[in-house]
Amino acid sequence: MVPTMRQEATMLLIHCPYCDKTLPEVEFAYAGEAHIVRPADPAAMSDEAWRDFLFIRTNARGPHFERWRHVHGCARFFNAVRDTVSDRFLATYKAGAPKPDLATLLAETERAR
Amino acid sequence: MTTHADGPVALSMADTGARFSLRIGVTPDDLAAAETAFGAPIFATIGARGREAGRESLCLGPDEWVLTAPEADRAPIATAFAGIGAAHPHSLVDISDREIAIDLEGEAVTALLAQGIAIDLDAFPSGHGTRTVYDGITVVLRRDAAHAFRLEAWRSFVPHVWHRLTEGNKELALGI
Amino acid sequence: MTHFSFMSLLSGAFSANENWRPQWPDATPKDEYDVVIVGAGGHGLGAAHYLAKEHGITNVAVIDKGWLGGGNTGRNTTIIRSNYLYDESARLYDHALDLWEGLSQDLNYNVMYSRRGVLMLAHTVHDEQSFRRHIHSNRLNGVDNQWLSTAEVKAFCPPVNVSPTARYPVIGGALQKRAGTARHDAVAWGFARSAAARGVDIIQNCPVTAIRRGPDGAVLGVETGKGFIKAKKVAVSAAGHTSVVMETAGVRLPLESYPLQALVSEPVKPCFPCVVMSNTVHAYISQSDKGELVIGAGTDQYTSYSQRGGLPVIEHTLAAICEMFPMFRRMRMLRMWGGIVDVTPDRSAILGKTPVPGLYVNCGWGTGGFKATPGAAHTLAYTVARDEPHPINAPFTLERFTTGRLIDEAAAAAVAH
Amino acid sequence: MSDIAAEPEIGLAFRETGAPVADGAFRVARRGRVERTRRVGFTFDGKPYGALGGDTVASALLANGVHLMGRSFKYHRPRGILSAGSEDANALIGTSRGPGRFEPNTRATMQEVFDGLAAESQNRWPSLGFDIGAINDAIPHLFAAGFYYKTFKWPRPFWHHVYEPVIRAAAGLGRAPHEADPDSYTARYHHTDILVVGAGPAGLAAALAAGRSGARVLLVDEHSEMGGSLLSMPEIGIDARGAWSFLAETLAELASLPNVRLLPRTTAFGYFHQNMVALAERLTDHLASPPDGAPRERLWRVRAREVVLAQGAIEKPLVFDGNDRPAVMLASAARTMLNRYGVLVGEHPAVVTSHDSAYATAFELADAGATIPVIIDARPTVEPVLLDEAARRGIAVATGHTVLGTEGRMRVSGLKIAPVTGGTIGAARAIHCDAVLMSGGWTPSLHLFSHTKASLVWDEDLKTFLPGQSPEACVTAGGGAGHWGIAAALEDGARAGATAAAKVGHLGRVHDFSVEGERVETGATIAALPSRGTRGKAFVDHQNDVTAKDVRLAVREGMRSIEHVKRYTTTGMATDQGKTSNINALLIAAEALGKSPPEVGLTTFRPPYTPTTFGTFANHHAGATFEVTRKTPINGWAEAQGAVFEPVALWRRARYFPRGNETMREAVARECRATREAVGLFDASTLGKIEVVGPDAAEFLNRLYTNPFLKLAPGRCRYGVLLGEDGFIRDDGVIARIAEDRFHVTTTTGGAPRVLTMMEDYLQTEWPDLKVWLTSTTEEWATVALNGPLARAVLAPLVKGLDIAADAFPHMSVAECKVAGVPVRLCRMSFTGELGFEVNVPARHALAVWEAIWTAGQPHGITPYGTETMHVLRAEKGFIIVGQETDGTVTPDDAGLAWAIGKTKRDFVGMRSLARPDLVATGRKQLVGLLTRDPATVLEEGAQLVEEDARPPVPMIGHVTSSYWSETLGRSIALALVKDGRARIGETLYLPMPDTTIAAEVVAPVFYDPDGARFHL
Ligand SMILES: Cc1cc2nc3c(=O)[nH]c(=O)nc-3n(C[C@H](O)[C@H](O)[C@H](O)COP(=O)(O)OP(=O)(O)OC[C@H]3O[C@@H](n4cnc5c(N)ncnc54)[C@H](O)[C@@H]3O)c2cc1C
Ligand SMILES: NC(=O)c1ccc[n+]([C@@H]2O[C@H](COP(=O)([O-])OP(=O)(O)OC[C@H]3O[C@@H](n4cnc5c(N)ncnc54)[C@H](O)[C@@H]3O)[C@@H](O)[C@H]2O)c1
Ligand SMILES: Cc1cc2nc3c(=O)[nH]c(=O)nc-3n(C[C@H](O)[C@H](O)[C@H](O)COP(=O)(O)O)c2cc1C
Ligand SMILES: [Zn+2]
Repeated sequence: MVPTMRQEATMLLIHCPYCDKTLPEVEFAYAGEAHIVRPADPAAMSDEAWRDFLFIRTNARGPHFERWRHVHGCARFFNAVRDTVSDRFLATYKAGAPKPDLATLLAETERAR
Repeated sequence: MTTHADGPVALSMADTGARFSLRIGVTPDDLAAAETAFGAPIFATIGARGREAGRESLCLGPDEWVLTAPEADRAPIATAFAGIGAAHPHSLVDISDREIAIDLEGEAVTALLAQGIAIDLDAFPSGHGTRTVYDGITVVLRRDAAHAFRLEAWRSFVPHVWHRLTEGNKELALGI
Repeated sequence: MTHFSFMSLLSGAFSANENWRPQWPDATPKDEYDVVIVGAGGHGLGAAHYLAKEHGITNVAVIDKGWLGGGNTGRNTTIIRSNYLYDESARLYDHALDLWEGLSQDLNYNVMYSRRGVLMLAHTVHDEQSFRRHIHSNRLNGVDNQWLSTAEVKAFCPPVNVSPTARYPVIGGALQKRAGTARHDAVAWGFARSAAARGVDIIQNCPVTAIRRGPDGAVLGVETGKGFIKAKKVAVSAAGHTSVVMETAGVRLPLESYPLQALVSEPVKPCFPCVVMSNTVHAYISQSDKGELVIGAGTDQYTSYSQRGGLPVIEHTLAAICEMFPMFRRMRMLRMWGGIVDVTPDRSAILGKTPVPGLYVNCGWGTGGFKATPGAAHTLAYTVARDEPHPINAPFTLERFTTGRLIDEAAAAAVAH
Repeated sequence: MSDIAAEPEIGLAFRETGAPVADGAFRVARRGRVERTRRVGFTFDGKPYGALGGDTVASALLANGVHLMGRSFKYHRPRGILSAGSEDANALIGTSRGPGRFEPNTRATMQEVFDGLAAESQNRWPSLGFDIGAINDAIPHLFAAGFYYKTFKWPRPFWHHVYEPVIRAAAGLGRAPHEADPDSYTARYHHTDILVVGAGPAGLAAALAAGRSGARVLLVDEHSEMGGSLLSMPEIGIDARGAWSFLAETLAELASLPNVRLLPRTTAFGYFHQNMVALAERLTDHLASPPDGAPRERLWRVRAREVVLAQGAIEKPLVFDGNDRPAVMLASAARTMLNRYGVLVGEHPAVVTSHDSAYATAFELADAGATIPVIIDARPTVEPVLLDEAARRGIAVATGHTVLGTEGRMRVSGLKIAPVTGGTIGAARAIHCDAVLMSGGWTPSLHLFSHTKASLVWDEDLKTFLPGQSPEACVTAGGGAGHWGIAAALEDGARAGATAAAKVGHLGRVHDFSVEGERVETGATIAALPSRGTRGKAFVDHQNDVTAKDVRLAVREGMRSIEHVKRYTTTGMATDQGKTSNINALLIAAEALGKSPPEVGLTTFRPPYTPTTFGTFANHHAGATFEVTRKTPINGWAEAQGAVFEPVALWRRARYFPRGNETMREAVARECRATREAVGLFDASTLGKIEVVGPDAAEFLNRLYTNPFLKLAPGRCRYGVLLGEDGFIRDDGVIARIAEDRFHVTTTTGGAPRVLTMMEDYLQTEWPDLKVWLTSTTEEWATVALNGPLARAVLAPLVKGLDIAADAFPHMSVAECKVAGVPVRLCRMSFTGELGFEVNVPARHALAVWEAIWTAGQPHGITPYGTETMHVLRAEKGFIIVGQETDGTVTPDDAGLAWAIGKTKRDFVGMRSLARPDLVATGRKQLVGLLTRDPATVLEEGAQLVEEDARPPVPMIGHVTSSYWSETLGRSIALALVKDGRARIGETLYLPMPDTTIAAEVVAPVFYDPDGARFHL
């Protein structure tokens, strides 16, 4: 969506749910907030509702549901939960899989520490 | 065939035969049909390679394989896949000319590749393959033996990759 | 307030600098203010200054979760220019530029506005077309901007590599002579000192945790780390954190927060006469008055509130710098850091009223809001004081994302910052 | 050695300039690790000096009695070394080794001497000994922290013309290099189980424990030699042998382990996410003649499963008036000079301390022949053993004393000290000395640890910060964790190494070291030594000339956050990033604020640990490999024909093919003529190509593009417009239906990756149910475009398996056939308005087919043309170029492409946005043609249009997107986006230029062959 901003990577390790491997971020591309479904009938939508679909984003400070693509690997888009304060991934899961429950996820991450 | 030996790693531009990109659903049925059409095993595990009679499949993604075969097999393979198309929808695209392969061999090969590849090559088993990045460029990497790799990149990126590899090889030769 | 001048410095020197007073007192929050401004960056502090100075509204608090000026104001590469394409943007940034030029005197604080010229390099035919479009538009808007040939580029900024065999040869450039840089910290401090002297409370280390609204939907005040503070009007100027603050008022914004990194070299004697930006090669550079080369990168690829920064962005940026200035390869990086910038879909700011009565917002400056600081602050103060748009900030509404009346400088120009 | 002069160069006889001279007079026999038999010559400020192998510039100069090495930043005060390591704040020099190889601000304490090295002092004019800038030093109160914010505001123009240039010229340290750097830099990725940073006792023990366990270990140290503090402590015994034997054996063992790698001269400079640690290895800066082609530095991007940070501790200076004169240095620096380099830093060094560790230095220097006039200890009482040992050596110890000031200009010559009782300063007395060794205790080195956003914990006993929690898998060991002393460091390091090994699945065993000759050392932490009066300067940050008073002034002026104090005073912002000063600044600020140090806290640590060259970051990405240059298979041919190229995205494309001395305009005119009248040959290989295959291929394209695709018949092509979901044009291209389930989609050159990504995104996330797959074939096919009335005549003889006659193979057809014996995908289409064919050839055969067509075209006057001619020809036809006529704010209707929107479509990407209020409002800019009143005037692209001929500021109603000399029409033409443009056709508009105003008539955007008859020839 933002062709003029150079998109650069830090050096996270990301688990690809398709490859089932944890790999360096250089193989991946960020793809924006997850679980924003394109409306089935855009024509029926109000200008406001369409604006929300186009532009309004959660921009969460903390766990963020977002999409990534293993663009230089298996090429699949997948979903992730990443804490935008620490940049740590709490989970990655296949596209189409249900949104994981955040409370459960956080508890699991806490336990894993 | 271009070869280069300014350093500890032997580099050569490999002869390219036929190469296809195969995309097909992952039902056992579809895969079995594809295997029959291709005439070599097609595994559903990303990174796995199936080989038989000079033909090889490498699984790059959940529904993606790159198939390689001798040049002479190009047309027969295309025909065989055309035959299963109606029952097993798929995409077979000839990409024989899209990529150029570079073979690398020598004890220092992982050191050379590590100048541009971010993954842990020590942890990359022989007999596997993967798509990854070399110096920002998408490549397909195969390991054939402890000290032998093949790297494929899109045609127009190859001069850059080749240049980097030959320069890197010279650097390794200096031993610093 | 002590008037700052050479004489005050002299008298300070005679007292061995024992007689200086705090530039802004440490305020304890009152129960209620006419206006609460969230975020003590240049924009928030500036709005307080203009509210007090031009609208006589002094019962104002500026509240920051950390130390004033510690946000993007304190971590940006300080490029100031106004040669934007669209009429709306050109008017806003040029208004700011007018204010920049007299800011040291207005604030009685030397913000070191350095009118050294901003030179944007063109490397492709497309760059040239786009730059010329800007130049013509700027001229007709009364904004200075001129085309330089490759030889003129070299003459204006001798370190530039103009070799025709470069990977991206320089084919010319657009120069805004009136543009330049300013001392980032001094901007925050100067506004803070001036606002405080006029009675504004500056409350640091006090996070605003929520905006409270009444049953009629209008703003009641803010919840903070130091308790509830009543306010008739609340203006949010929290840059990268704006969505988080506005969400508490039930206002969702078209914003995404990205890290943006910058770095400085070791200080050296003057070697770089202006600001150079290259969008094709992706880097921008100037030399500060202390001697460091100040270098900026592009945004990181994913949203984040971590200011930690990463290596690949810096590698790329410095490769670009070394490509444009091959003599700098032996220079050394002294420090790198990041800031969190809030980016709108059209990369232009949102400035003015919100659907919530009494709530105002100033955000979405993305990678380029430092240059707007006095202009944005000045017009925001107007809007807050009168509850109506200023003619200059009027186009920068939230509604444009509904109607599609976007002000897409980035798409039009392929130039950020 | 007799009396030591205050001036630097003592009577050294040297031979002719440039030749190595004898090593200096201050070299002590049988001390140090320098190579006694390897003599090395270098110059400093043009004077030749002798040195020994293993010397640094600092140790070599000191060996020659030279203490004055530089000038400070603000006050231009004379300075010598402060420390012996990378944290040194004072002795910054310029070094050079030939053209283009100059660099500023190098630490003399880290730069190894080699034959031919030329070093120079910095920030002084005209000379190091006599520096005009030192005038600042005389009026310090005027130049107190933040002074420039308060003045230089009037008269207004003076700022720009007078004040600012003066301030700038005064600032900066060394001079910047001004020639291109001829060296190369390299980089690599590295994966390891355990990375150990620092090869002092802690790091060595850690590496040993981990290495013996079999784990992959990488041990790095920034010094040329590994050993850390062991290099300065030969007297210690470890495991029943001398420290240096232990070191040699340990290094030998580590080197012998195949799973262990040692990197000296390598600085870990940044600790990034998930244990990615960046290292800078200096490969050749210490060599007199580096091997040909050897890179200068290497960036290592190390990914470690566990990291052991064994960076040690940095000694803290004491803050007292005049604590910056040359030869006032950290006690540990003197100890290192003596033990590592065999150099005595003074004959009469006085010691000022609040920590026991300085005593060891005093004793060792005394044992090496120096006379210690006094040890001044700020503490009221000291361990009796230390007093006894001092007494045994005849050294007086003045406990409970402070230093009121120092004497000497170019080198310290004396101290004024006084007793302090109950906070009261007693009578002063003078001490003569030729060096001052100070120690305020030790600060754990927690920089890298802090890069991880880790927490630090204040230790009230040690009065220092210790490592707390880190989000990364790392542990700090040794001095960095507050374990002072060799025994403690070894033990802690071994434990850390073994634990790290265990974490990565190896059995790490802890070795118990036995250490002899070490005493327990303690100390007191003092913010600044008690002082009297206000005249002197007690430096906190030596490099940025920040004094204790500056810090207090900042607090007085309301800078209550340590971050404000830092920025207002610039303390900690110099090239050493406050390694020796941050903690003192904090202590002084805390005192002034009446807060405890942890309440105030430290400023943020940021990479790099020490300044790191731009070259290291840029590494391979320089010159030809700065960024990939993509070339088509025809590139070489075009080059041979003398084509002029232009960069387009990563590609380079032939722009035009000049003949002889033709200008671009002449060449383009000729190419245009040839194409319109005969036949032109164009390399369109860079166009993006995507093969869309599967039973739902048509449905997929129908959803994406504005145009209808369901009914496009196999063998036919259609122009397609792709929008973003916001309704603005993103890309366009011709889409050919090869078969029922197979499309050949083309995109713009620059848009290719973006379009494929967008397609994959919709396919994978929105419509995963569609049975269709995408494959990029951009590089599978090279595309040879043949345009012009004679195109068929050229091509037909080469074609096999297809009738390309006008009716048999009409405009917008596609078919597979053979051209010149090569199987190709042949399209009949045209971007020029002429009869056109695009031959898609498998890339390996591209050049052969190109040449075959070239040869076949000779009798027909075939002419190669480039992108510029292509642009002109398409503009004559009013075809848009995405990115030129569009800019991300243009809808299909704006661009005159409303016809390309499928009228019956319910939805496609971006359709809903087209109905937004502003997109249907009047007054939008629409694509039109412009004809200048004077046909010879070619408008400037980007020129703005106004309604009336008036002076600026004037409202603008549009701009010129494309403008050319049309050879075909014998006049200029232009395309423009103009408000309500289509309704203005026939109107005259104006283009105000700087010197004139140009009038132009608005016309329809198609200038040539509006009916398209020539397509169908
Ligand atoms: C690396 C970098 C380089 C840049 N380069 C340039 C450039 O060259 N030119 C240019 O024009 N612009 C540049 N910018 C952009 C520019 O810095 C910003 O647009 C501008 O400084 C924003 O000012 P501000 O006052 O709005 O925000 P800030 O200075 O960020 O102030 C916002 C304040 O809000 C506070 N805050 C946030 N949340 C809360 C809360 N809940 N409660 C209380 N307080 C809160 C923050 O602590 C902060 O102090 C750059 C930015 C970065 C990061
Ligand atoms: N005498 C005292 O009371 C006292 C107090 C504090 C510390 N110490 C000293 O501290 C030592 C503790 O040993 P240790 O092993 O922890 O420290 P050390 O100082 O012996 O070794 C640390 C090593 O780390 C290297 N290093 C630091 N940062 C680096 C980086 N970023 N990249 C690469 N290398 C880097 C240094 O060059 C040094 O060689 C003891 O030997 C002791 O002498 C003594
Ligand atoms: C224009 C500019 C110049 C700077 N110059 C220096 C400098 O000379 N030395 C330094 O240590 N930091 C310098 N910094 C960086 C700051 O120290 C600091 O990193 C930055 O303000 C971000 O804050 P943080 O690192 O504390 O998060 C500079 C920052 C800016 C914006
Ligand atoms: Zn994957």
